[in-house]
Amino acid sequence: MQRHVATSPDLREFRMSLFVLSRFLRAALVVLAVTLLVVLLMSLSPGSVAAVILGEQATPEAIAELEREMGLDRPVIVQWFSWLGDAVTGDLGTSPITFQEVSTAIGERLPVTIEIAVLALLMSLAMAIPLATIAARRPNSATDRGINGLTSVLLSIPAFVAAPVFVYFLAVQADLFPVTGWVPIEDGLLDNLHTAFLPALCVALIEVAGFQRILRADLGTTLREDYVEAARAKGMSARYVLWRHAFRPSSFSLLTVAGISLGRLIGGTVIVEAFFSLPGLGQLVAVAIGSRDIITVQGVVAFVAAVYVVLNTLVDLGYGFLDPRVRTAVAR
Amino acid sequence: MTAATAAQPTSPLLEIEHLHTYIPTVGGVVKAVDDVSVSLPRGQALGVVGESGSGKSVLARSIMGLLPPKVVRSGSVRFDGADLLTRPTKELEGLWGRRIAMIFQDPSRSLNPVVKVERQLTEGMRKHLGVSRSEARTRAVRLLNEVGVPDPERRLGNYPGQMSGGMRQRVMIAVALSCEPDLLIADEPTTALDVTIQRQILDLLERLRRTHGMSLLLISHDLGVVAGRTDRVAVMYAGQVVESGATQAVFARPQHRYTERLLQATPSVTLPRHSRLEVISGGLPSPIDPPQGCRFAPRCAHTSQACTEPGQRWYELVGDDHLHACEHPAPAVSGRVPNRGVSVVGR
Amino acid sequence: MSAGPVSTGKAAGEPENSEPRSTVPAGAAPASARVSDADQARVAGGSLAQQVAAPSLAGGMSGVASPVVPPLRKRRNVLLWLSLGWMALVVLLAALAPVLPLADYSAPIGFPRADPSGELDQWLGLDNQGRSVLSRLIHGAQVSLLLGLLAGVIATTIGTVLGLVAGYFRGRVETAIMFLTDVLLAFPPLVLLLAISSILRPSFNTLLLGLTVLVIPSFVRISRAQTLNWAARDFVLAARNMGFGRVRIAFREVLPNVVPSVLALLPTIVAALIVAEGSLSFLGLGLPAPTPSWGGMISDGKDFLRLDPQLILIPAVAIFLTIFALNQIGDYARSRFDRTVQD
Amino acid sequence: MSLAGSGTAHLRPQDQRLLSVEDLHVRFKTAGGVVQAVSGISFDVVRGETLGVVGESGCGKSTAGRAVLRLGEVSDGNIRFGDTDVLAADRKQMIGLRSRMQMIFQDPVASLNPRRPVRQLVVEGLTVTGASADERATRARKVMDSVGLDYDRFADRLPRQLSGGQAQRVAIARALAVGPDLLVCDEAVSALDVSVQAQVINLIEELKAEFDLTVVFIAHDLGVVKTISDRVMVMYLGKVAEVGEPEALYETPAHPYTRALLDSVPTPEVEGGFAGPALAGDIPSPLSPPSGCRFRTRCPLAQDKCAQEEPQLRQATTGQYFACHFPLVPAA
Repeated sequence: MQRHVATSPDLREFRMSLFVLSRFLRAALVVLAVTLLVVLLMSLSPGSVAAVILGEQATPEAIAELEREMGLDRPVIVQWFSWLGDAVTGDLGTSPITFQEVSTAIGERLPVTIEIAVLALLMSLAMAIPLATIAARRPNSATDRGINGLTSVLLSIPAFVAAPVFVYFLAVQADLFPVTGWVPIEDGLLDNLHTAFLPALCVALIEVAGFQRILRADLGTTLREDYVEAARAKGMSARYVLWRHAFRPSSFSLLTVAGISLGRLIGGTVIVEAFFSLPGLGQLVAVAIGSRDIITVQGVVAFVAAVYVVLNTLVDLGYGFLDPRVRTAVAR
Repeated sequence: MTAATAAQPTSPLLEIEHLHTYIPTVGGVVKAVDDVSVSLPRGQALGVVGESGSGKSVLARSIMGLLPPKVVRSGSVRFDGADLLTRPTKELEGLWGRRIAMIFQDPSRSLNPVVKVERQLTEGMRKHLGVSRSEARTRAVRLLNEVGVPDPERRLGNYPGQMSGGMRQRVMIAVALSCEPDLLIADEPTTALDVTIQRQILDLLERLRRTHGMSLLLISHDLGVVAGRTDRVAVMYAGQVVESGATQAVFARPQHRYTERLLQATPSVTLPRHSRLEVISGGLPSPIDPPQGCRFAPRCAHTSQACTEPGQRWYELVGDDHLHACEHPAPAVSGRVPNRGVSVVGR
Repeated sequence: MSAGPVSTGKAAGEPENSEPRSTVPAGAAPASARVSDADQARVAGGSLAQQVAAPSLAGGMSGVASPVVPPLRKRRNVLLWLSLGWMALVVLLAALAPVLPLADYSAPIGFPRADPSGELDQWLGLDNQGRSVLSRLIHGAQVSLLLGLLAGVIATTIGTVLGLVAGYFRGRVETAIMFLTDVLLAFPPLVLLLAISSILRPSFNTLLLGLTVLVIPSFVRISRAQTLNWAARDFVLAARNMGFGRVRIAFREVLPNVVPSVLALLPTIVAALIVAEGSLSFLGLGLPAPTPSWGGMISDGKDFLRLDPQLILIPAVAIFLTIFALNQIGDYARSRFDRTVQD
Repeated sequence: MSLAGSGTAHLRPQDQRLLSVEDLHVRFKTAGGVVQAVSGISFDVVRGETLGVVGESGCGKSTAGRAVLRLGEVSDGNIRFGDTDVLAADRKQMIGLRSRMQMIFQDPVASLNPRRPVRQLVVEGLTVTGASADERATRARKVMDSVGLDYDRFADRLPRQLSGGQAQRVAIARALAVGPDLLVCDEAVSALDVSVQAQVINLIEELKAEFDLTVVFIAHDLGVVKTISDRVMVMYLGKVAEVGEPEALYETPAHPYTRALLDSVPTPEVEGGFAGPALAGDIPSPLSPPSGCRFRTRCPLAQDKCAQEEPQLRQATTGQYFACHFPLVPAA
């Protein structure tokens, strides 16, 4: 039943802010639950941080003593609360292995990861959007099927396959890029991009297919809508209709997926960071896991989850602001 | 309708001859429109009635040329003398919206939900008439006023989702009207609307057609909608026209057995309680492999050998400008038809 | 006209109207000519009818023939068959790995990094420890496939039921299930796997657990979305109207409609799982040595990239083809069985 | 007479009624507020008659139909079927009731489970009562025969292999199989083409006589309702506007809304296509229906009284009942 409902602007605004508030509340709850889960997982771990710090020769008494000092003998829930209390003040603890504050470590590593993730996202969108638009213009044509085949190929190249293969062909054989290493952005943007290009490309490829398909499918659906036919019947050119009528309503799912991908990429560049020796978050967590540095792992996972959830919530809300259909539905 | 054409003093605005529209599918070629000839004189309204699958909507799109590339058309569609079938798309785009406008069945789907009314209403004028943004806006307000949308200034800033179905269809009509077209094609313009709103929209179309001197092609499955609002009518069945003529004549003296049956199967508000409706038994023939000869023959009670001979043979009812393709036409006095002159209630 | 012989009233006794028909062969008349007045005749019912030109006789007679349109041919999906063939081959080799006449995957049989030669075991060369690459490739397939399939199937089962329950029963159950799903999704997937396998020590079971947990949310989401879609249809209301209980309706009426869409997602998810397992092995957190795995083979080979790229390229191609084949099968399955794609 | 509703003057003596609904209210909570879908309607159905319910979208006719079968929410009111209080019935009573009250839906294909063959669909209801497979097969043959479907030809078809008319026959057969007393047809012929619609209407008429059914026929097509009903109820925005024998109601409507509806029906029988003037304005939102008489915002005869006082149902000199302060036919 579709009908016009006149709601006062004040009420609409109130409903809107209620909606925004409830989304953020939910996001906060999800992050809380993630941290609890991390603490629980870590408590399952055989052998405690104390044992790691004291080394293999430590006596059980010494370990127990240190555990008590660190508060690790308390129930998990209590540990979680105390960690949480610190975390809200920005204190994610100090690594017992490197003696670095976890928040400082994250701050140092984050720019690298964000750069790779954003670069990869831009690369994949730059490939996916034209491919999707070209394919959608002529559904089921040879071009459409060819593009679909191409993205299927890209979809089948995971980062751990792409990294060594690209390095072999583009760095070792063609010598276009450095094999490994990282030049920070402060030392020159060009040099920085030179080192960032291959790692970003390796994670970008697998995203292209997802983006291309979702936009292609949505464009295909939109182009079959009556309003597209109506716009054509007004004499608007096919190109005009594609960009001015069909593209915007078709881009909402892409936007959502891209937002989620960015969140996922920030926690998912572990492979390329390890392969190309990039000083990013992924490497931090990989090393921390290897050395059983539970405090660091906990901090990074909580941080990445928070970033992911906040990004998702923002995308969700952005959706509402961009799509008048959603906006009216909520504001009613 | 070539015979009728010859009788016209001036050439009709729209003249369709032997139009075929075939749609290739994996299961075979769908003969959606199969040899249709109709014409629409200037300033008149032509109704096309038929049930689903009769090809009436495909006919509308075939006239416009709004079809997927794989669809094949043959025959001719002459609009003001020019054969639209042979024109390149670029040229047609100059015609669409400017000289031929179209409105659709469901106004909630034929307006872009994420584009404000203003742009949807002005983009055609900006393209075809080359008017400035502010000029287009002024015209848009005037148009909305004309089609009876209250508070037009504010409406321009609305998205379609913020309006009722009836209002949306009024906006669609304003869009169609914006460049003063010669021909308006309305494809089931009121099917998605409630009956009181349908009435408003039909009245509006009628008024605008008269004040703007437009020709109207009104497509509907509802005999009543077409009956009151058109000068001529063509009845379609399974991709073909089976009967055509002056609307009054066709409804008063249906000749083709299909038309007759269709009229009799329509429940009317004048029927007595529990009156048994005349039914058309069976279902539509396959659009891919239709029967030879009269396509209605398999469901018809009055058939002979002649009905299955290939092709349609046309007969004219003299004095009525009324054509039909039935070998065994309904007698003029048949069934309930003569009683249909009675008004709904005594007032 | 089911009413029988007495329907139109006049129908039975009405004279045949064929008499007045012109004797002129219909199609012969020029398109706009009328039959002369002499051919007119009075029809019994009182109408005057005359035959006019036949605008529509088939064939070339009326001037415009119906267009000749070739029907669309059903495209044969060559890629799909190749994909199915490849998967069959991989599954067969993996299943038969123990009985194939192959060298032990963990024992050196020659010089490290020996080039490929004619012998079966050395057909793809030897790795950096002198072990048969072919043997490791085939045994590695076993682990990857088994983990991917098992985790996929378990997650499908759990995810479908959770999604069905959330989507059909709504309310608090749904809130709880969707909250858990969101929490799981918020974990960076690889980090979650890394954490699980480092805490619980990598073994077949811990990997299986990690991978299953990883993909359950995807199935919950699709199952719930499908359930919402199907539960809103009238046949569900019709079933309630018949007096069926909610549990029966959920599992007997809704579930069978949900399952095809969920299963259609399975091949794609299995592909993703194989990638995940490969990534873990690549980072050295997969199954402990000497158990071979494709990701591990790439990881082992990366130090010899310059001189012996085949150590990487061979497992890379194997992974690529497998993922590609699974995705092709998944695409086909979705286009064929996922009703929402078609709607 | 209940004051909250629109009156119960039109109800017939208790002992004649098969179904009686008194002061039924249905309210839905939506994001935009509370929708007053049905606001205090009363009606009854006498054994063996057909009650036609007409009105435009949003008038609450379908909501009321579903409420009767307890397929939708009921906020308030009293529904009696035979001597059972439908709203108070427990699970066991409800199962018994369900087989006595059946429903036919608007979209016949959607009302059949797409994964079941016709053979199973038509006897779906018998599995509740635990009929044996043999009984079910015999019954399937019999009901399919009743609705004019050849068992051997249709038994193994799936819903998508049926035309709209055939699917509606299957739905009717399924309802018949459980031996109901009351059949509620919710827009059962609206989605069908005219020729098929006539087949289904005739079928319902035949079956009504053969199986001694009582029918509630909900539709928006005034012609359809006229041909099939013994009593017609016109609804507007959740209220009863007029109710009575079809002849009186169609020929001498007392409520201006009934008049307007009739004048809006396009008909080939009248010059100009319509019998009277058009009705202005849109249907108001059910979120905030007008005070007093709900039709007053569009009524050509409305006066101040209509905004202040809700009209109760009264009998007209022509026999039918209407809820209007300024009727077209004087009250008896």
